[in-house]
Amino acid sequence: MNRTGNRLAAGGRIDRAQPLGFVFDGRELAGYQGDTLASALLANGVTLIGRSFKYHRPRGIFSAGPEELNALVTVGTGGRREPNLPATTLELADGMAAESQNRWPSLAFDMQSINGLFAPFLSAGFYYKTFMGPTRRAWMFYEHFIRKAAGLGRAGTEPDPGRYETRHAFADVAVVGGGPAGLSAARAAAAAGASVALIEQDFLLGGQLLSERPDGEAAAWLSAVEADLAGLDNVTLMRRTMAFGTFDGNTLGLIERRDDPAAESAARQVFTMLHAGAIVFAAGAIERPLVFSNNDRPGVMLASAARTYLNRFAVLPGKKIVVATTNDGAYRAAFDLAAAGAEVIIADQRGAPPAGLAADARRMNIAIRTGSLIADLSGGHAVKAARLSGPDGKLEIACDLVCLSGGWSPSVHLTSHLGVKPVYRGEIDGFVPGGFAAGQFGAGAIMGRFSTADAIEDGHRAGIEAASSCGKSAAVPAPLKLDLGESAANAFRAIPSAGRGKAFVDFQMDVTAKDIELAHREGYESVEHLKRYTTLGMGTDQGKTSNFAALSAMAALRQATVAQTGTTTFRPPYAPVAIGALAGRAVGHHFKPFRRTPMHDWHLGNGAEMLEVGLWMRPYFYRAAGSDVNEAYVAEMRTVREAAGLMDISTLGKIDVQGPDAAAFLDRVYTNGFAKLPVGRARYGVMLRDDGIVFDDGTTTRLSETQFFMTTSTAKAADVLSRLEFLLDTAWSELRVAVTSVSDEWAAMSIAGPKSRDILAASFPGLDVSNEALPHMGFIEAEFDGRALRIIRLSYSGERAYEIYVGASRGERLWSRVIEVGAPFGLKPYGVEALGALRVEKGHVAGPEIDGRTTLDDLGLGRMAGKRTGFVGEVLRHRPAFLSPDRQRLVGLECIEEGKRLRGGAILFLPGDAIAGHGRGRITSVTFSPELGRYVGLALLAGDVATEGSELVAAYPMRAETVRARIVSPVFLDPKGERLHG
Amino acid sequence: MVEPLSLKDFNLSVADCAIVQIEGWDATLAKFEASVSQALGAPLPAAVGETVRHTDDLIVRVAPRRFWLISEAGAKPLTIDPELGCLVSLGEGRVRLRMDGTRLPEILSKCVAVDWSSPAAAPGRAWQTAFHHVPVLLLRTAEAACDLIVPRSFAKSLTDWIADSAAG
Amino acid sequence: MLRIECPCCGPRDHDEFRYGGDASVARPAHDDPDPEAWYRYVYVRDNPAGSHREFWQHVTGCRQWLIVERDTRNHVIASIGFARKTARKMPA
Amino acid sequence: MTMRYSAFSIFRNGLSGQKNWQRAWRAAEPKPAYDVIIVGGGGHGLATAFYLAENHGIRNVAVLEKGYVGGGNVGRNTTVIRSNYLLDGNTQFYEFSVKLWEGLSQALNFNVMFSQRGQIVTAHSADQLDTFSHRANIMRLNGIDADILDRDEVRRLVPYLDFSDTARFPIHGAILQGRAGTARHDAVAWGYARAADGHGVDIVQNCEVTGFVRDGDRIVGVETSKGRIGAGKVGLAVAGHTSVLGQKAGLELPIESHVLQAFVTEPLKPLVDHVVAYGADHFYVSQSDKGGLVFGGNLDGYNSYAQRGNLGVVREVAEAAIALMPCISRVRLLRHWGGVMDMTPDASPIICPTPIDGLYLNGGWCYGGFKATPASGWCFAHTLATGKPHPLIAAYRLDRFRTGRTLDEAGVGPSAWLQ
Ligand SMILES: Cc1cc2nc3c(=O)[nH]c(=O)nc-3n(C[C@H](O)[C@H](O)[C@H](O)COP(=O)(O)OP(=O)(O)OC[C@H]3O[C@@H](n4cnc5c(N)ncnc54)[C@H](O)[C@@H]3O)c2cc1C
Ligand SMILES: NC(=O)c1ccc[n+]([C@@H]2O[C@H](COP(=O)([O-])OP(=O)(O)OC[C@H]3O[C@@H](n4cnc5c(N)ncnc54)[C@H](O)[C@@H]3O)[C@@H](O)[C@H]2O)c1
Ligand SMILES: Cc1cc2nc3c(=O)[nH]c(=O)nc-3n(C[C@H](O)[C@H](O)[C@H](O)COP(=O)(O)O)c2cc1C
Ligand SMILES: [Zn+2]
Repeated sequence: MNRTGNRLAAGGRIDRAQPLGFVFDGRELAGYQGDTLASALLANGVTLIGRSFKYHRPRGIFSAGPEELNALVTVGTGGRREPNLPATTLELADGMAAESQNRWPSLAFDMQSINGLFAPFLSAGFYYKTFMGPTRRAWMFYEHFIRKAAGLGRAGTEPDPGRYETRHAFADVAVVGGGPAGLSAARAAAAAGASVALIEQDFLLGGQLLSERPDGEAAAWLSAVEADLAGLDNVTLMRRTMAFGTFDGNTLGLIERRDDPAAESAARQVFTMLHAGAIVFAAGAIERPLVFSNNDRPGVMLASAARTYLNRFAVLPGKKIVVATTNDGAYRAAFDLAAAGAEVIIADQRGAPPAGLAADARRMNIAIRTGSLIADLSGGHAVKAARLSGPDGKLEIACDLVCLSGGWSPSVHLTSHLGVKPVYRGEIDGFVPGGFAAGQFGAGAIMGRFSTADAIEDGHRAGIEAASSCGKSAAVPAPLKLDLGESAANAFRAIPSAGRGKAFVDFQMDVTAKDIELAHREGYESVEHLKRYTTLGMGTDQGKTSNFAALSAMAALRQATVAQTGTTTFRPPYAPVAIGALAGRAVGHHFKPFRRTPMHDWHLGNGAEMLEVGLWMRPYFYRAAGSDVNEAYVAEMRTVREAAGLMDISTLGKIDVQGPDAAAFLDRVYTNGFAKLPVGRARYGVMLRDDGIVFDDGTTTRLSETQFFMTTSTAKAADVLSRLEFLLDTAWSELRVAVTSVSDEWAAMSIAGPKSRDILAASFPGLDVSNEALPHMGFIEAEFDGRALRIIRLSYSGERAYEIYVGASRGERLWSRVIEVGAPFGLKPYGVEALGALRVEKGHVAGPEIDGRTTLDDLGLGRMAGKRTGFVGEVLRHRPAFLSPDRQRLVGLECIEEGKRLRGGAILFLPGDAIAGHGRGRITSVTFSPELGRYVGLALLAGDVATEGSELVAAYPMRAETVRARIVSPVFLDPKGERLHG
Repeated sequence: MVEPLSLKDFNLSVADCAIVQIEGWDATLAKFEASVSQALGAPLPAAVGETVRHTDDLIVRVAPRRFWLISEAGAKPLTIDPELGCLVSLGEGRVRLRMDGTRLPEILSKCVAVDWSSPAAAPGRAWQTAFHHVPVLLLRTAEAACDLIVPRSFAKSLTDWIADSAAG
Repeated sequence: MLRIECPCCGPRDHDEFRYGGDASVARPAHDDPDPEAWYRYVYVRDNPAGSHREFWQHVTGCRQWLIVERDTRNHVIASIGFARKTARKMPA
Repeated sequence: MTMRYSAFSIFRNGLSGQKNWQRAWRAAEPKPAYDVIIVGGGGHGLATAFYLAENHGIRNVAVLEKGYVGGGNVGRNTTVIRSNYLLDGNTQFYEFSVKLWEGLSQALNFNVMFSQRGQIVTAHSADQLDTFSHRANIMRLNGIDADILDRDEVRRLVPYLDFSDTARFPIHGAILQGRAGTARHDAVAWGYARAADGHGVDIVQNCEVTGFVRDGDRIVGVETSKGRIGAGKVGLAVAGHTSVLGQKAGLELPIESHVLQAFVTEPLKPLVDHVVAYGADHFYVSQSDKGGLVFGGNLDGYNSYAQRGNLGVVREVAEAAIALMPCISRVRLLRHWGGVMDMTPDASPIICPTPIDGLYLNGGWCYGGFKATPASGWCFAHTLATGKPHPLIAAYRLDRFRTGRTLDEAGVGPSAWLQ
């Protein structure tokens, strides 16, 4: 290990006592606790890490943070496979196995690097101009290959065994960023009495201070403040936690990486929705590279990153180093690298660096070439030499590392997510937040306060303001001071150099300076067009390092200022987030938790095949009745028609309607009247939407002068209740009515069939259920096992039937009792498929007919409203379209072709019609009728051809079927309803 | 149907609970409240989210004109003059999940958006909210204890969720 | 998340609420026979880019229907109150 | 005369260092007046301008765009193109649009990358498959390709979906439209802009229409951020902002603006080869040629012009995504954004002359207007040129809400987005 000795013997924030083994592209390597994958690779002298998106150019490690755009790797296999991870943000773990991406057959030798040869033709947007022939479908052919070439990593295709967690958190003050600004903001806000959450994506606090020498004053300041904060119980330090987005209501989306391979069961990532009283954004700034020929060679790195590797990770990333800069900041990197034993030369684009720096450089015998820039780099898999050009001519310098600093860009991302455009500030030649919503503040480098001393005092101020904005303003002691004497000078605009090779602006998307010129030439000159035409800033890093250089290049081409061209739009997430983390716990059976009726376990225990209906689990059919649904439902129908069946209808929506004005209220919400409904009687009712379309139907029973018991369809229960509350709260508040959902309160079952009354009598020996005591649409109340019992004589199936309601806690007990008592009478349970079939035989409409487009008259229920007025939907149900003669209306159909059947979804035509277009109507519901021995169905059919007795053709192209059918009354059996009464 | 749960630093037990909901009409609310508090022999909570404990009843104001009488010992007979308001019992349709232990706040934070440290969630307060879109009522009973009253049809699904949250 | 401060339950995420649309359209009397009035109530919307009075119901809380005044350009909420018009002020 | 795009032109310009390409369209400044002004440089506005010139020889036309061309919904949508509509009036219109898509790259000499990879909508119960069959029957009867797949056939096409026995909503089957697919959204805007410009149409960017110029009760021009511009006819194609301009014109509209979000993941090697939509919840996905999984879900559910959404929908979409395709769990979300949707009460569009003389309306496209772009432009151009609605848009009248002739594919009623 350490075969190239890039790792220094001492220093850094790594734990040499804890060596870790890891694998990169099959090579076994070693690092230490405290390394990132990137620092460990550099320590091992691995510089070639990946291939670029378009030209497959060799690429190395470019940065030391989430702005990384070259060193992307894939970690894990099978369901754990995770592509496109920046090596710079991966905390090294023992046994970690990483692979390079976007290369074949190998990283060192990649076939597609020949794309480079065609580069002259693969300019930005070239694909918009070709691949259009020879045939119209030609694109489908080219696309196949283009898709293969595009993309970076390969995703797994297996389910992810990892677990994720979602949680809610609250804090007075959330501080984003654990650098000097964030730390002092947190400290101040906490001292002011606020509860504080400090959010830092790194596994260490400190931000840029981590790039300072670990033995210096910065380190001392850091450990003092950190200890300070750790001691406060109103401060939560959230390390490894990225704030990925700012949302309304001062809500931050956070993702915490736990990735603890030891604990499979524990969540590997936690998604926190943090509701903050105030937010301090102290996200810092990101260094910019420089644009010149072949600036993408492995071995090219941001100056601040080189310094981070040296001081934080004790890795000296190069021996002969060229530092190219436009500002003072990079000198600090140069000095530290030189002090660590590297041979360093500085190319400063500025005419003259500050005298102080120049003197220091001389003392450390670091040569400075002023007014100079890098014209070109040589080297393939690793940089070999840099060609400098400047006033004192050209100079070729052999080197193994090139450090770039083109200034700094404040990390305004999170401050822009709510739609606030960043604004340009000349003195830092960069964009800062364009303002803050109430309760939001910024501090430190994000505001252009680039020196540590400024960052600290700025954070202090922001912390105090944030705390007081949520009413916490205890006296706050002065901040701990730290002055590293950096100058904040940043205003010198980097000059791109025109060399022969490619000069990259966006390294990952392979967007070059020439591409920007081309975009401008072709009129894609808005920065948003530039982005979309060249794909600039559209990679995994979202242009964190590249956007500014591109904007300024476009500004120059347009002879506009950067302030005028502006930035592209910042969107969440700040850095990519695993979709699994966003779903959190709501996966598997926790995705849409389902509802169980009180009899659920009985159904499972008695061979029910279950079906989910609007989150409810309902018996579809019982296997005892048949091996498959088609066999079973017919058998179950027979049981109901010949003896009796028991059905779990607990899922019906149930609403308690009470008050002196309850009857008047129902008169307004139902198309038919309820005021005259006698106490102890039930009535079928239909509700319309305001637009006159049928909304829902159900029965309502009058329990007393002022109390009604309403049922709704299972699907519409919630909507109906909400609608009733809406009317009472917003329109009819003068009505003294209360509506309450009692859907969960009652277990409900329907017993139907000729034997139903006998079984009822046997089940409740004490009750008089005679026709006189309990006629059709009658109601009686009693008790069962100490719980309320309601029996309403209602029929959906057309047989004599009763709905039995009992307190939910006694549902299963009563159900078992009735089943047991009923057995000798031939009682059997039946499921929703049979229920649906029974209602079709009886001509009752349901979901397929009440499809949100049909009116009362369409469903043949117009008489329910009669001449009534004043109910919801009454006026608009008379709109012209609803009255036109060809309006589709409900009819019954019977199949008149031997050995054939009707099908729901068949399209209806007149015998003469061409079988094309939309037809005259459609079949909505069908069933085989054991009683009639043939298929019968309900249909919606144009009124002008819906004459009973006439013939139709039902076409079902998906099965190449046409069937002859006859129009009949939708009520297929017992039209007089003798079975219901008596 | 729903199993209790007992872990280190977290316990969950399941109980039915008798709930009677009473509601008064707008115009006569004061009269309604007076008559109810007389009938109960206790004052009514003044604001939504406040509760009043009276013998083994807990009176919770769940909406401006709406109260829940939650009692350990089964619902008491209570009649309301229809001219003033109405009454409906809801206990059959709800299940009470009784939870305590030092891990409670952490586990709850994975279930509901309740700010455990806010005065509105202090012991003795009631908090209606959503548990993965399901309406629930949280009664903070002590520093590290609460009752969560959930719809019966969802009780199993939600306790599964809690159990998984407690697992890690 | 929109944070809607329910007058009786306190600030909550908007997914505890059900949206009810434009609150500035006045619902005709239940027995108003004028089709034009109903057409306008059901269909015609100002849909302003700016301040918008709208209904929200706190479905997983107190179930009250509220009127929220919100700027549709930036989601900033200016005011919140109960939709129900009552003589007395309601206990929060 | 605009330079033709072809493999050859690319080769030639490659050799000459890309120096000779021309602007895709001129940077036009507004003339004092035009025969027709189209407000809105989105897909529909630009397509309308192109077909006005191409089909009707009307070339004295300006498209006024307040921002940059294609910066609206055409540039931010999930690009699903299909013609699997149920209702008479919709079915034929959208199929006509797909037919135009099939020749669009050639018609515009701009590769819009129309990729007919097929759309699969999963069904999760026998009943749901029946309703899909009804739809498929209508499609077949109208000469549109449609297939019903059983579980195994779905599995063969998209094996990475959840076919395990722990699937929350087991896959029962699916409906497939093979000719459905996706297109490169930006290219659609740029291609129409370039082709219209080639016919002499002025495309004016950064030109916001702020009001209308009237002569009596006739509209004869527009006020803009670049001054007053006269017009024989004005066509509105401003999507999410239809109400804002409708107000200024005194037009009462049944439209609400709502935000719909879209999502894209990091670039991946090919994984999703079709458009796949989840029949059990709000989620659909396709893979862009660049490699990102592009997906979406439901509206955020409240009026908004903010072009951005909130966390609630982000979570719901992620949950549904994993329920349908568990392997997406470790794929990482790169970016999510929003667009402003002009929602009508029946979720169908409005294209017609308006009660106001000289003013024509193209709007109410909701979340389905990208697929409609060519047909909408074609028919709106016809309407502007002749003053009479094109037969294919006869159903998309503004007065249908008064008469009750609405086209409500989903049957959810006037406030779809409230459910
Ligand atoms: C997230 C999302 C996903 C979608 N997914 C799909 C899909 O998969 N399939 C599909 O078919 N459809 C989809 N849509 C819908 C589709 O994008 C739109 O219906 C369609 O693009 C609207 O037509 P347009 O292109 O003309 O609109 P836009 O592109 O929005 O054009 C309107 C233009 O008008 C401009 N404008 C507005 N006001 C003014 C003014 N005062 N003056 C000047 N100019 C003005 C705007 O700046 C804008 O550029 C989606 C939409 C969104 C937001
Ligand atoms: N010219 C220069 O040399 C120069 C320029 C800029 C900054 N600096 C240095 O930077 C420091 C400025 O202090 P500061 O605190 O403002 O910035 P900082 O960079 O020190 O700290 C910002 C912190 O925020 C974290 N962060 C950023 N985005 C995040 C997110 N979305 N979620 C979670 N964490 C996130 C970063 O990991 C970092 O730790 C000073 O030390 C200064 O010397 C120097
Ligand atoms: C089909 C499609 C694919 C996209 N792919 C990417 C992508 O690969 N990378 C990226 O950064 N953005 C991608 N975007 C999103 C755009 O960057 C941008 O967010 C979107 O067009 C909305 O514009 P705005 O964010 O500037 O408002 C894509 C957008 C669409 C519609
Ligand atoms: Zn509330």
